[in-house]
Amino acid sequence: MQLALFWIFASLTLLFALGVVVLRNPVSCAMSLVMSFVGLSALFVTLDAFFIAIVQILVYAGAVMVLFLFIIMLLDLRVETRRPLRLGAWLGGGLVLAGFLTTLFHVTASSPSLSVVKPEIVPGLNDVAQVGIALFRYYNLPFQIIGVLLLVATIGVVVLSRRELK
Amino acid sequence: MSTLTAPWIILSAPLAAAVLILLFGRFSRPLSAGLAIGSAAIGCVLSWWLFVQPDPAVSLQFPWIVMEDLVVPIGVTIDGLSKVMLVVVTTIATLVFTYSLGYMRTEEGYWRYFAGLALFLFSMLGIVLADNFVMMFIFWELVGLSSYILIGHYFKKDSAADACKQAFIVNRVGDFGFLLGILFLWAGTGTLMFSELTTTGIAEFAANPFYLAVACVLIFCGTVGKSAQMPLHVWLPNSMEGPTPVSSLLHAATMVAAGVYMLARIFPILESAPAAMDVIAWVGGITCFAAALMATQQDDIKRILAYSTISQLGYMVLGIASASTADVSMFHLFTHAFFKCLLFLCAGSVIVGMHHEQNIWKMGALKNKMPFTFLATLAGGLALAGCPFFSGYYSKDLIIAWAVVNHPFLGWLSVITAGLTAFYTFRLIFVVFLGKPKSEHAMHAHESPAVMVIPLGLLAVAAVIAGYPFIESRFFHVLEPTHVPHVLHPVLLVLFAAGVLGAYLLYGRAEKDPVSIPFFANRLYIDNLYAWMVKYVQDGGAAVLSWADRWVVDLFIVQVPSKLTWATGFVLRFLQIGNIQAYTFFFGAGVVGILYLMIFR
Amino acid sequence: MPTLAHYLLVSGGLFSIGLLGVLLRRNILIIFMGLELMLNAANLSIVAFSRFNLHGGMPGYNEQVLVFFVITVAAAEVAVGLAIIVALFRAKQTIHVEDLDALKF
Amino acid sequence: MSLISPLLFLILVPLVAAGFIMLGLHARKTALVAAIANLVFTGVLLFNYSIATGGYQFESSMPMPVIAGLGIFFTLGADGLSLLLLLLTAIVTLAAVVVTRTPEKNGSWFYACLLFISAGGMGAFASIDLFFFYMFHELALIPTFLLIGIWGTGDRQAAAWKATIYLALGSFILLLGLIGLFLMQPDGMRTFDLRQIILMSENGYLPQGHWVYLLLLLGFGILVSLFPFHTWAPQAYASAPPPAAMLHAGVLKKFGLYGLLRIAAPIFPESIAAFSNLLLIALVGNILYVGYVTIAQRKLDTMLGYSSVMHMGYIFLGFAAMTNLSLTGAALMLFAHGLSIAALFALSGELRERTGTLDFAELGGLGKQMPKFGLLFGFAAFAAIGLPGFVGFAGELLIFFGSFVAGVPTMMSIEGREIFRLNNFQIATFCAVWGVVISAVYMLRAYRKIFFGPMNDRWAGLSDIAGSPRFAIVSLIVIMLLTGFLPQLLIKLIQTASI
Amino acid sequence: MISALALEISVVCLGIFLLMADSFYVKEDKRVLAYGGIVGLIFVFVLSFYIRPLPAEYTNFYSNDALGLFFKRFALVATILTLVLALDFSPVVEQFIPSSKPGAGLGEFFVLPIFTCAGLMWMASAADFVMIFCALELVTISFYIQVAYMRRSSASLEAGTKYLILGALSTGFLVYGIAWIFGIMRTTNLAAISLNLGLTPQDMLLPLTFGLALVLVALGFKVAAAPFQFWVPDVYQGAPTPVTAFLSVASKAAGFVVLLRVIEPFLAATELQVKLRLTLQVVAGLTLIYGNLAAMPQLNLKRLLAYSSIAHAGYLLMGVASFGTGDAGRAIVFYLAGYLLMTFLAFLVLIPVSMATGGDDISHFNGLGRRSPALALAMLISMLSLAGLPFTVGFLGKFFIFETAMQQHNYALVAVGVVTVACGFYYYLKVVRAMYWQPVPAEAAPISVSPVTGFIAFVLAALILILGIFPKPLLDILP
Repeated sequence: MQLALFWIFASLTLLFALGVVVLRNPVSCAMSLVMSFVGLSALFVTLDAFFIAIVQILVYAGAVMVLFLFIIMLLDLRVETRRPLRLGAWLGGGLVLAGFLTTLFHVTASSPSLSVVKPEIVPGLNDVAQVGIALFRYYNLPFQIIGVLLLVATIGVVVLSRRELK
Repeated sequence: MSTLTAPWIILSAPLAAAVLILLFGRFSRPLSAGLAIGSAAIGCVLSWWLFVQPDPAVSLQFPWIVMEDLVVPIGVTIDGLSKVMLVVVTTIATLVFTYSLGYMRTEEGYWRYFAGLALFLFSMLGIVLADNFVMMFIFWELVGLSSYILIGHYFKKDSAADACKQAFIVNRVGDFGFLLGILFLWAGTGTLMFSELTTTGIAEFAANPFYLAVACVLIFCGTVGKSAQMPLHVWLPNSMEGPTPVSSLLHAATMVAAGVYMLARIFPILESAPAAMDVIAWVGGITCFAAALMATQQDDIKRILAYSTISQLGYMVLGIASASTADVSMFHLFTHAFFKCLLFLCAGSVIVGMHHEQNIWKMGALKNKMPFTFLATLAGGLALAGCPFFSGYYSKDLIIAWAVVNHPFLGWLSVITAGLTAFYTFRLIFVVFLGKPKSEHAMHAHESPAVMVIPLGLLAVAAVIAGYPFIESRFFHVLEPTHVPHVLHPVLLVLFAAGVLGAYLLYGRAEKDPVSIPFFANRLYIDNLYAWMVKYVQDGGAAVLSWADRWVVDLFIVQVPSKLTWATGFVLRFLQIGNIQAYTFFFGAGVVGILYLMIFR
Repeated sequence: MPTLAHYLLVSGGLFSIGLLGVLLRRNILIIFMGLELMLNAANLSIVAFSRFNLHGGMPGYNEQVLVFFVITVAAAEVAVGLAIIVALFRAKQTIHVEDLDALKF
Repeated sequence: MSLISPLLFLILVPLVAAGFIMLGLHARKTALVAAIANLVFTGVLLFNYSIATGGYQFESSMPMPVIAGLGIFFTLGADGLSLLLLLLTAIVTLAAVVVTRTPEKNGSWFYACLLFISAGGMGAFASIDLFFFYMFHELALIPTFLLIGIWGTGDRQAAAWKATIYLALGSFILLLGLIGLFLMQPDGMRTFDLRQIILMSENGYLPQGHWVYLLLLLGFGILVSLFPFHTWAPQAYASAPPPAAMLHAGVLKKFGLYGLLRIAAPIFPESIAAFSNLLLIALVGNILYVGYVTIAQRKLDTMLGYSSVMHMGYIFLGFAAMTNLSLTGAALMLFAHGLSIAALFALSGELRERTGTLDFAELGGLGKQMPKFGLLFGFAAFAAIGLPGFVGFAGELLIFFGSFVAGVPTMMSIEGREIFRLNNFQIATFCAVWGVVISAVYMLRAYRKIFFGPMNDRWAGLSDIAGSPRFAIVSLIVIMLLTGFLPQLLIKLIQTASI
Repeated sequence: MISALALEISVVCLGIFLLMADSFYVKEDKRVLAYGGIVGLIFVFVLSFYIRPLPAEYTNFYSNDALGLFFKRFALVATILTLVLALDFSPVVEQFIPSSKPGAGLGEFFVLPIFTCAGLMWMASAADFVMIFCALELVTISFYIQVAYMRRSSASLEAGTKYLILGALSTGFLVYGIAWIFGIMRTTNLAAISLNLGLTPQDMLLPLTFGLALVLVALGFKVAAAPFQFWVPDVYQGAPTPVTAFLSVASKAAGFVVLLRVIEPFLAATELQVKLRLTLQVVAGLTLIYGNLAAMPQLNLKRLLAYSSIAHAGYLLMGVASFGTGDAGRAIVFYLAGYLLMTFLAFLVLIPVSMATGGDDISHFNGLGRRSPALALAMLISMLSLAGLPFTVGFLGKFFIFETAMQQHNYALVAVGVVTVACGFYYYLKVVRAMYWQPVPAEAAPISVSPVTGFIAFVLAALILILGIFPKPLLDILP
């Protein structure tokens, strides 16, 4: 059951991810990306990371994707005009990918410790609270840095996208 | 004045003169000449004084280089050999210097000339007095320098400029061997002092005669260069481009004899290297014969004498190799110095009288115009040709006798040469002084001034008497060889007569040369061979190497690597294609590469 | 039961697909989507590790905090990135990577 | 051991003078004052140096290390050999400054660059610490680059470019060699102090260091234009303004050989012996190959450039032979060659100034027009080809004698008889002695082509050499003559160094 | 005595304060902000000498060691210098941003480096992968903005886009790599990793290596190591010049600190050590070759400096490849310090010259030696130091690096280094040649610089020379 669900969600995620790469229309790509992220958050659920799953949906499907779509509309992007298929790029990309995946398989296959099933966890954990505690207690300092980062990003977005600066 | 200090004064006086002339000579012609002549005269007087003194027991030295077993002092040797040589050099120098007063009186470069002469005298005396090989080598090179300066006196003439350069370089070739020989001897014995080399030094080589022979042959190279032996004789005829007194002093009487003197100096060592002696004998014998052949067909009065000088030097070298004592050759050196110097000065007198015409075929009938010169030339010529009762007769026949005994082939060759000598000497005399005037100048020739004639007279006397036994015994201890073939002396006399007669028959009234043997006239083509070698082997080779330096060495060591590096950079730049996707691809390739290195290696 | 390796491979696959998008697509927006995929793939790995490496019976919440940070940073990056893309489009009327080759060699 | 060595002034005087010049002081006067001061000062030091005591004197060291972890101290000191080269530097600097004709553009920089080169030479020869020894030499690199590039003649840019990169590469290899030398010392004792390194070597603390030696040889070799790494030199010297060529060929180039004598000779005797054949081939290349290339030159400047390359071969021979005689001879040659090549470059510069060309084909017969020039050139030329009476002859002689007895005597047997056979050192000596002939050929040829023969009417108005350049060149010649008459003084001086 | 954390906090506060001031008070001359920033940063720099040890709960993330402190100061100095450059460069920026009135938009240009500085300081102290990630991203994102800042310059935008995409790509690898390391080691703390490394099961080493390799890729991107350096020339050329300088010095230096901190624990494990060394050697060699060789044909000085920055990354990586024993750490840090001086000096001269001549090609420097001798002298010193000539700090940097490399028997790298040093002479001297050999253009007038710039340039040049002769003061303060 678990395995079946895993495979369903995994293939959902991967297929839609592939859609992002192969689809021509940017809007389709964006939608496919959203679907992939939904699948991904389902995978998070199978891993008992409910908070992360929710955040994933909210942030990505809710915010980031809207942003993407908004920009696509703003820029009025149509279907990618057909440019000649570049064999070199595909070949090169394929080679890089093949190398990367080979290494990944090699690493995963040669480490038996990775082939473990999920251990049982203490039931009834409130993972939002746990994440919150970790975040605000233990990860206080990085959290502050992220805050500065967001400030900088805000400034940047303003500076870069306002029509006329005052 | 002691016998210790006198040599130093003799040696340093010309140096001082040279320096003073260099510094102040250009202000006054008499000053230049006076300094030079004065220094020579001082040397002459002191040399004669020294000659009659007993040999000093010790000699004064000061260290020039002293390091470990390389001990090179500047010191003097006073023994019979050097004393004779001192006398010869200083006396002739004084006479020639004086003669120069007249000869050079209208020439420019007066102070340069006298500075050169003084420098030469200093260097020559250095060779004579040297008590070790390096010191001798030093002065050996310095005479080369002064010879260069003096031959190049008329440096505006291309021929003189080439001649002086050639003389120096050819001498350096000889010195190449000389220096190596010195190195050999020093490496074998650890000393450079003649006194030690000729006594204890020889013993070191008992076990290794081959080594000694090589060393001696190399040393002999110095003689070959300096004394113009075959095959390095080519510079001497060309050196006639210099003023005639220079030819007389340097290239006839003294400097060229330095090679022989050097051989005499190390005679004991040579004696213990018979193989080397054979080489020396052959070089001397062949030189003496070949040079005489060449002399028969020359047209330039000085060149005839130059070849004659080479030939006579060949005799001396042969004499060193044949006789049981070096005094035999030294004796000939002694007489030759006088009569050859005389002949050159006569030639100079003729040349001055002829307004610097040197071709004998433009002269003729000068005996009436220049009677004194004629007589002097006759005296010198007879001495050279080996006429009995003239000095050359005694010394040359002695060498021939030794050569016939010890090296029969070379000996008889030298006998023939004696005939040739008579022939070419009288060819010169007949063409120049007898017959008819063959040019405008010859008709208006005039006798030279007294300052030139007086030295001629003194030398003429010396040329006649220098070989007489009473003089000889004062200076030398020569031995007659035993078992001399009885026919030798008659044959020599016959050959002398035949030579003179042949010359008279052929040239007594000749208007132009009745004989033409291009092979001799062109000096056996040896000069051409050298010219060819210099042009094609040396210069051609050098040009090839120069080309190679640019296009092979520089190309492969510098240009190719640097251009290759640059080109690699240029090509690498094209990876920087500006396209993001290319960059991401390189990025990805880099990731795969690093993963490969980290995971699979 | 899916093992850790399963999750890791799926994550790796997702990462690779994202990388493929970056390598092959010429639209900068879509390249950016590929980059988002890569970051999320990393998140999947982290979460998987957190679930499989228990700390006293609990999943590693430290890991989940990292995921949280990554999501935040990714969002910020998207914001800035999209702002740059917009500026670019305004300046050059294109968001194709081929058209960005004024700086080269 | 004091805090401040008098040697420091030798380095500082030119530097400070260069600084003042750049700040606007009268360039020529300042440079002259600095050069004279340095010469006088060197003379005083030489006078105060005690030959009897020997070794390093006037030592000084900053009490604190410059770089603590690497045992680098700013240590100055001079023994006889260093003093000889310091003297050379001072003499050639003064001569170079004197013969300088202030260029029209940026004349003051010209003097500043010259003084920088001089300071570099001074610093290198006065340093005991190898690190500073190296650093000071490099001080001259850029001034040379600028001098050739800005004020040179002919294909100056290419020449400057090539020489600078080449020299930079060479010095970098040298630096690696020095680092190697540092690292081969036992951990904890590592230092750049030459005295201590030699001490360690004598006491057997240093392992065999073939690689270090080869790096040093290559690095120094490039700096000294060892065959086949010589091609930078002729071009650079031909293009350089004469004072720059004088300083570089006369002083700076000596740095490499000085370094080999100083560092390699006492520390790597085994390595030198092990690689002697390699070095012998290279140096015979310098003497014979470059010698013949010199013969083929058609212009005085390139000819002098090549000849200076060729003469390095003799010094290398002295070094390779590693006998006391040959090493001393090599040191003597450093001094001699520095003076003679400086005089020749000065003269060639003066000639170019007058005629505008150094092409043999165009020149000729100048001896009549410029007798004094011709005389001085003759002196310099004969000094360069090792005529007795000049100090170069003594140097060559010592090298020949030293190298002839170097190595192991070898014998060969022919038909059962043991016969003497030349070893490689002796063969190299043969070649070197032949080189004496070669150098006579090209030098006399040049002399003949420039000064002898009929004169081209073009040159009728040329003025003879006079004034300060004449004084400078005469002084160089007089020094060569004096030391040539009394080489024993220099030999004693050199013997105080432990080479 | 203040807490170490207060340094970054005060920098952030300074940034916020200036941002506020920009919005509310400073309307006319925005350059006041830059001066304010400089003064504030100098104040923080002074503060950095009065810090006390940290409470224990922070040490998991924040390492208050000498290395960190040194690089905090390094970042502060670099930022101050960047602001000086930015002041000089502000007319150009004004020209290239769409603004309603003069000076608009400059405020952020002066403020953003201050936030970057905070990020750099955090990076310098980062002792935990999470911290590394956060600080690194702060720096990276702020650089995206700064690089693309001149919105009307298509070069700037192009550079920004390239940096954005490749930077995000490297972030992806960083996160993915951290995920693996985190997963295997169960901690992100470097000290803890160092402790636990010995206890890792054998079969987990390979996944760990996998993660480490990916982290190295990301850090390699940051320090411009081949083959992840392709962004460098384009981005450096297109970015506003002060940002280029900032990027090439501060960002690179921070990258190296992080690199050192990351590899240090892993070098302790013998099995990883060999692979890590090999990888670093290969990367260093490639970087050296690419940076130096590709620089040779360059004609644009800014681009040349970009390649040179890659080249210097190569030398630094050579030091990193020799890291572990001996003084490699000191060598790297010394090199970086010298690199800061000489690079900023070069940019300090480049900006006024390119503004006066209208371009930043090497040929724009023709005759500078006669036109503005002082500027030319400063550039000369900078170029010679970059080339590694003695009596400059650049020489000592190279000296130390090669010394350590030889000590570690990295002979192949040393051999490559010899070639590349020679190449370096070639391209740096091209600038010298232009300044001194080439004639002055006809209409050239002397180039004027502001007193501040002149003073700073003088100080930098003097420091290059003084530290090149007597490096002790710098060596003493090295960690």
